[in-house]
Amino acid sequence: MQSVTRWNLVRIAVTTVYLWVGWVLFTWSVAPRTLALGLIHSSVVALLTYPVFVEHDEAARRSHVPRLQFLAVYLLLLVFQMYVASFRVLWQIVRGRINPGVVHFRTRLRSDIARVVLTNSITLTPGTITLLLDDDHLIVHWLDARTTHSRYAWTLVAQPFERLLKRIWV
Amino acid sequence: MTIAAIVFLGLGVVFGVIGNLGVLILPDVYTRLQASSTASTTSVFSALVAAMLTVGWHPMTGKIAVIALFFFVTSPIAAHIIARYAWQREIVPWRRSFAERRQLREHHDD
Amino acid sequence: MRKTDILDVVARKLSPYMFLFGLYLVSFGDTSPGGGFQGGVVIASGIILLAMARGTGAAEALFPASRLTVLEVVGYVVFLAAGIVGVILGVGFLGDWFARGASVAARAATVGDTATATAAAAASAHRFVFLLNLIIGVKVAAGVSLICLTLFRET
Amino acid sequence: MTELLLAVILVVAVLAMRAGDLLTSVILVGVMSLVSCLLFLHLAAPDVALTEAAVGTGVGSVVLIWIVFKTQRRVDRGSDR
Amino acid sequence: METVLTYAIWFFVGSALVSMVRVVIGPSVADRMTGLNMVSAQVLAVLVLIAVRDGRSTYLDVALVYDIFGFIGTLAMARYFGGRTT
Amino acid sequence: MGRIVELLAIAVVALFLVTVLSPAGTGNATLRDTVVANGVHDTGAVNLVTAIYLGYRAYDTLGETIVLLLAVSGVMVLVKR
Repeated sequence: MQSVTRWNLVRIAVTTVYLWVGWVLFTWSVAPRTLALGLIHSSVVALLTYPVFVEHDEAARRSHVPRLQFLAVYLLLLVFQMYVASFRVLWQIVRGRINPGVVHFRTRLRSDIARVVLTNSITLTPGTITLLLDDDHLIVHWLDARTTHSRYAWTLVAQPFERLLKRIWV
Repeated sequence: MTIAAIVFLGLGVVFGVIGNLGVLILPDVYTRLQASSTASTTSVFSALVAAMLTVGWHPMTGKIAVIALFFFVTSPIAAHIIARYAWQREIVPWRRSFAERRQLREHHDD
Repeated sequence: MRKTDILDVVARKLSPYMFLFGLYLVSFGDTSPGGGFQGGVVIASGIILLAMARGTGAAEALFPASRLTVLEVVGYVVFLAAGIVGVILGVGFLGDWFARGASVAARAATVGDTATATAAAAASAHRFVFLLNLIIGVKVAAGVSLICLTLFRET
Repeated sequence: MTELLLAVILVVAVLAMRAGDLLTSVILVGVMSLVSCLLFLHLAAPDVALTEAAVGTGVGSVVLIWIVFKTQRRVDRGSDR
Repeated sequence: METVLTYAIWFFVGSALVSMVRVVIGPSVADRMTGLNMVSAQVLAVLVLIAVRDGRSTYLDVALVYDIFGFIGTLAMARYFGGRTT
Repeated sequence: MGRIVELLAIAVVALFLVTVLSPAGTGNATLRDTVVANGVHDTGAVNLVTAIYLGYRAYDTLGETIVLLLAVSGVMVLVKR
């Protein structure tokens, strides 16, 4: 068997498993008919769309099998940070004391999905939204810009997330 | 369970009010997007969590969880897309004047 | 090394789930508010998402417009054929010809076992509705995505 | 609630007709379609709500956006960008 | 619990109405899109709360479709309003 | 003058919507009762809209698919030029 063929089979299998997990979560039933129907449907969809779900050069094992324990910790941290950030935005809006600014820094994460999750987390959490993600350059609008220095801004905005994300997805 | 649901609904109401207020009174697109993406997302997410707590262990739980997950992924991305649109259209961010900023910083240091 | 674009990654990871959800709506069309048309539009929205995020070229690499056209026309022909099969089997145009369950049910009804009869009839009818839903879903998905791909191709 | 939603739909539709800018009109039509989806669900018609959400909000606004994209932009009143 | 849910539904409907003010008055297109995004998010919450109040799990399909298409609408607007020369 | 006519038209539409769409009036319900009583048994679909759409009125659906086919071919002909 050619190695390309084997890699394609692995891609199809990975896509099928991910889609099937989504199906089971959504239908929330363990009736055998539903499960079988989900398996058929997810393999059909996987056959059609495996070239986009798993890119040809996206071969690192870690980017498909995240470390679940860190992921759970990360999600909890994210939701907690979201509430804290909302209270801070609330306070700033009520007081009317905002000092918006635009900062730029570079991220150190390597994989696509980790960068996207980082962007999402930055947009969700502490008074910041990502304006542009160009490869590893991030331009961030900050509601309470305490600095415009690139490295210091990275320390304040992105470092707590990156430390965990590096363990989850590389 | 019911108490927790009511608490989450209350949080949702508070953040909804603040998000609307922010979107109405803040000065420019980016700051309004801040209010929208942070406060409003938190508000709707709280409502979804409250719904999940209300139904308990039920076929609806999985569907609401999927909706919450989907919302959690797409809402920041929609905000990012709008912000990128504004940034690429060269809408200049609003800033405080230099004197006001210095005053603000001195106030911070106190 | 590719460059990371957030929209690209999101479209790649999210559109298969949209296809799956569309198939869910199509296949549970008889018990949930979905159905062929709605599920088909949701499937088409996955293709639209791909076309928006990565350009129509990338979407057409996966779903070529020629194949979608064929699917659209063949869907119509298959729907017609599903009706004509009913005529041939003697249950009328677009009648419920699925399985031999119907005749079995009729025979059981004469004996007096109405419960089995209704159950068998309902099961076969259920499968027939599922088949029609599937055909309509595929056809609508092909049609709507074809419209949007054609509109956005040159821009 | 039905009357409130109907009034909102009517007001938004009139605003969409009277808007000076076509982009504004498209966005207002999107809002109208969102609210009417809510109205249909409130009237216990999930089928119609689903179709409205799918066709009115999604494909309909995509086609409208294509149409606006194909036209020359002309702004009546002083809205920028 | 039902009364609480009903009040919450009313609150979110009113909140969506307030967000529409931003859609109507917003000076730039990006402002209007922000308002549209907020309206769609809040109506999503209303749909889920109605489904929970009535105990109909099929209403949740509507909510998910709604979520998908709100996202696609925003995406299409941002993608194709941006490319024009004013 | 134009403004007044416009307002009048809107008021008439609002009155129409409120009177027709108000849930109080049900009208003749024989067909509805028949479908509700026999739909599930006849077509095997729990969702009664699907029961009508694909069971009682499948011929109608065939026509709708022709409409979609025509729409697609119209768009392709118009845009390709």
